[in-house]
Amino acid sequence: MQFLFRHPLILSSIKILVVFMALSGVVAYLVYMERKVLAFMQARLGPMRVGPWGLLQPIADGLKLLLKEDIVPARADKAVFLLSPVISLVAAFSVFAAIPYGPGGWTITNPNIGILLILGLSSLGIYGIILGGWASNSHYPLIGSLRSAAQLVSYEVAAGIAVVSVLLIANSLSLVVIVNRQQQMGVWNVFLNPVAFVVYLIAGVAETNRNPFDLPEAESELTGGFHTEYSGFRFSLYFLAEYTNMVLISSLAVVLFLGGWLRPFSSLRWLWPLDYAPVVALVGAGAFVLWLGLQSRVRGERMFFAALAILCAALAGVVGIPLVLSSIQGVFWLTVKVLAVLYAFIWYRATFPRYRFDQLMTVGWRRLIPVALSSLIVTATMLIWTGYRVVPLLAANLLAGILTAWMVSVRGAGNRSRPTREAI
Amino acid sequence: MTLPQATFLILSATALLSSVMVITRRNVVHSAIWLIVALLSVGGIYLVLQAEFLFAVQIILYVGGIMVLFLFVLLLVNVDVAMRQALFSRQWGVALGTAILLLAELVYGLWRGQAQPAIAAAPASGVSPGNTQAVGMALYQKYMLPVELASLLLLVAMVGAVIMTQKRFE
Amino acid sequence: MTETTFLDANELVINMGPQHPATHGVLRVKLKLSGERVLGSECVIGYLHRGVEKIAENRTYAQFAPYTDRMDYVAGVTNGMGYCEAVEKLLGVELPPRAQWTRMTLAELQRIASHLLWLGTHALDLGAITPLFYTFREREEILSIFENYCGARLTTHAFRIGGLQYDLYDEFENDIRKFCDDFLLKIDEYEQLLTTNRIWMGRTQGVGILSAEDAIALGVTGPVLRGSGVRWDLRKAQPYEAYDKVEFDVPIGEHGDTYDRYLVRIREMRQSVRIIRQCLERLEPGPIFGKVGKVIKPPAGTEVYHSIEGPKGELGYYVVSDGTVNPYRVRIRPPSFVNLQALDKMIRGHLVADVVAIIGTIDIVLGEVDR
Amino acid sequence: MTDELKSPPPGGPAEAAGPPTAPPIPAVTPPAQKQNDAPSLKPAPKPSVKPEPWVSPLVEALQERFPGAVSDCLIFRGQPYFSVRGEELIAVAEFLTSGEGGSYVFLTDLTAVDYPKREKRFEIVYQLYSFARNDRLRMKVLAADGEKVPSVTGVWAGANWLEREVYDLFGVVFDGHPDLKRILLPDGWTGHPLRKDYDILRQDTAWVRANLKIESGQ
Repeated sequence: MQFLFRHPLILSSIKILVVFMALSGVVAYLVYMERKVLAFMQARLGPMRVGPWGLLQPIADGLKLLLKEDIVPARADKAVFLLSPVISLVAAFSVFAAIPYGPGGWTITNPNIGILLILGLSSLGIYGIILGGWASNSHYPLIGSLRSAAQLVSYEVAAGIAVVSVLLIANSLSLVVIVNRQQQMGVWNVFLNPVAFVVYLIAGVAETNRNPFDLPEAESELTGGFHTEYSGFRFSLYFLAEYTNMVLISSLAVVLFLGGWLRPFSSLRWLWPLDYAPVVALVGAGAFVLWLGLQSRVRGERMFFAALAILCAALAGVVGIPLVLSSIQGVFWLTVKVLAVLYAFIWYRATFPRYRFDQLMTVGWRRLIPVALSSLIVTATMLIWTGYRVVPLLAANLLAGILTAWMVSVRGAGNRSRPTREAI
Repeated sequence: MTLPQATFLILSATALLSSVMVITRRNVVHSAIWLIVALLSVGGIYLVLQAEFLFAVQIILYVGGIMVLFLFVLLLVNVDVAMRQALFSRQWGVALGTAILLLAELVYGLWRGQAQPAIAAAPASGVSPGNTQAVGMALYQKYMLPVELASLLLLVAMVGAVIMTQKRFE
Repeated sequence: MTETTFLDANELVINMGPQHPATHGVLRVKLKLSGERVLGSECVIGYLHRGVEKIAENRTYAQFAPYTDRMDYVAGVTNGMGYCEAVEKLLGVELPPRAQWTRMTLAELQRIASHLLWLGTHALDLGAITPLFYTFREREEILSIFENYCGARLTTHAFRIGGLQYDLYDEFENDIRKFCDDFLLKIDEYEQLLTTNRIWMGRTQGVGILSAEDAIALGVTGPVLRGSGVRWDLRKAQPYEAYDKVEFDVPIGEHGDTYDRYLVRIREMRQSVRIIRQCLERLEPGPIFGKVGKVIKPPAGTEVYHSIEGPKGELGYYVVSDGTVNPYRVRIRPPSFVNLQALDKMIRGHLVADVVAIIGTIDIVLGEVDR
Repeated sequence: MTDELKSPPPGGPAEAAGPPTAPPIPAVTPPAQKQNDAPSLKPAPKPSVKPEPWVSPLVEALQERFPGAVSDCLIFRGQPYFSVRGEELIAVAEFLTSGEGGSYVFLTDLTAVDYPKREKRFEIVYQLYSFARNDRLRMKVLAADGEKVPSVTGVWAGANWLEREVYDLFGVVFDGHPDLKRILLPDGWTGHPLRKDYDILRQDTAWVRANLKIESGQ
């Protein structure tokens, strides 16, 4: 028995299974979260019918998608058409093998080329989109997949350059080392190089085809974009892949820039009460759920919420055990940060209109890449010149970033013709 | 047979098979897909050889970058016309000769290689600094000049390509 | 787009619509493209043609009034108002002031509702999903006021030839005052989301420029004409009802692009609130029906053209009488139909994605284009 | 005009004056307005029931320039209209758009009325508007069935679709129209529904059967 658990294949398999299940759940409820957050921002309630407060909506949605007819267009390239969503999903999920969820054993694997592996694997997901759009043998999906390909390739450059400046600071490709380095420095990378963080975040939104960069699936122009012809189960695979990618981009942003699993101010010992945040959060969640239950007039709902509250309380009790608390610490903070970044993604969707394609390319090539490059050069220069010191790095980066951003925006502003006319 | 050996055999078989598929498919997009598979299996072989940096570069550059652009262009051109064209051109005799020549060269190399001592084992990886750093050192210190020259060449090609498309659109 | 390459820069024709999320109904636009750039276009309309003008000849004057609601089905009140006024003019009937002020109040509310629908869908076309829900929230309140007044929300048939069918309900003035007070704040909310949003400006500024000369030549009216810089509003130029007794401004644009038309409509909503408040001030008890006989029979051989400033532009009715109870001919001059003509002029040279923005900015309702 | 767009608080001065809770705008000069409101309650002067002859400098100018072309100059409810001979239509239209003729540069509407019993059964009606004079004018052209009417698209570009609509629904052919084809009805349709002899329940059954695969579109 002991041997079985020690064997790397067995242990990895168990970890993979756990991550896969957890991720599926997270993604399902991410959709719920998106719908709820959007709804609250838009003066409505969002899903309310399936389960109390629509909490069972993701399950209902999943069932519905599974039960729907899986249509393959008559003149589609059947094999490619069936394969494409799987490519997207596999690429999206496999990347999570290299994400460190916490210190110590909280990773499936920790390759020393971690970030390269992640960039490589996640770039495979584009094939699902390109081939799916092509195999549908239809105009709108094809345009959608072409746009998607062009967009992804363009923004990967900016994201890659932004990541490189983090690698310079960490002096390693391994994600675990990158996080540890942030602990050593005492600050998160976002405070060393905020410019790279902003560039990475924008490029990340673009890579996941989210507002305001959701051109590949812009429904007012291309109906559904690359997945127009997909339905049922295969559509749900694309859907899952997109949201998994969102989680991935957020997780990477957190690991690279926001200190990964680190507690805020992890270098300050006297802030130890923050270590009990998981317990507080669970108790708070339980109290909120209880309050919701008390508000409800439906008996079933009250019981459901009561059960949820009890569950929260029990979990809080378990987490309160010192040993559990210390081991759960990293995962908790990572989750909180990832959720915060995901919230930003949803927020953008509620706020921004959509870019036009040429504007999207302008933003990618003429704004983001110069800014990212300047940040990279400045970071490298400062590392050689002043070494690993926070204030010079931050100041130089901010200065260079603002300067470059100003230059590129001034340069790009004149290309719009908008003559003022004599009024009649 | 050890695990690495088995993996190697599977990967190389996949690479060979998909390479054949690349040149025999009528549909260019299918060819491209098989090419991606071939590149991936070659990447896998790198990984077996513990050259994980090379593996990552293979995936990011060839599979994730170049092949995407490749497909992008393929989707823009008229696939239907390509499918109706003859698959092989008439110079197949020359091609056959070249292939035989290459095969002979390979066999000769292998035969000669038997006598030589085995290739030195790849540097052990897994722990930092690993071979990524070694590659970096080699590229930017030992082979600095060739790398810079090559990048200059690529830059020239890129500028040329941009200028050519600009003229086209006038 | 499959058949050619961008590099070839060949012309190709694609169809936008008639079933397309951005055409706001069953509009079909044949686009001639070079790459993604529009070389020319042709609108194919008529999918919703019901022959409203033919129906008019087979109904009595009063019977036809409800049909007008179904043309521009998001602005039923103004449609009906235009028709009633045209027939009243034919008969030579004068309205009592209470009827006039009520009509103006409801018509301006309808203008706001129509502009709100436009704003929401236009923003949605450009990818901003949130304004839609905000605008529908306020539109809902207007529709509730309509419902309370006449029992219907969209196809209101609110007015009758010669006046009003119903007097106002008790809370009418309070409802509207409250709506006006809230609404001004809500407009600020929409503007916060869009007006200075860089993406919004990028998508609309310099897009779909229509010069004032072109606009006049093509017969364009309403906010599209004003967006091109022509300060012309029928409520000012040829006042009907009692628009000459209220104060309001006519906002205009200076560039004639999509952004200016957006600003014009936003400002028009504020002006409408201003008009509504003045109307409520003047609303006094009194008769609500003018002197109209039971049977409407305008004198034979007479004809009249009357137009009002509908939310989308000049909505005209040309009514010819032959002395019978049925109109001999009712010609409806639909603003959407004429404005849509300018689409080709506006989209030439733009990208396909701009077509979506420009169709939205013309603010067409296919029920009115096709009638 | 441009200040409208630039003024910081968008909207009129009255709105900008205070928060929305401020008292509503006072009515505009109430005493004077009251008088205007009042007469409508009294019995209005008996409205005229017949169009009257229209006398104006414009009519005189038209008759002087185009002798015999302009006829039936009438006015009803303050709306003047006149008929013009088809041959002189373009010349008259060009004159009307010029500054001398009142610069009726805006073609509001173009439609037709069918009088099947008359010799020239179609009355093509042009609703014109002049920004300079803030005035409307109605011009009519009479046309028999099959007679061609010159297209005014060269004078008012907006006439394009309007003429197509008249062609579609009345079957009046416009000479010189750039793209005269049906606009509201399907291309293959036979008949012109707004003619008086086209019954309201009639339809092109052959077309409906061939294209919609149903027996009747009613």
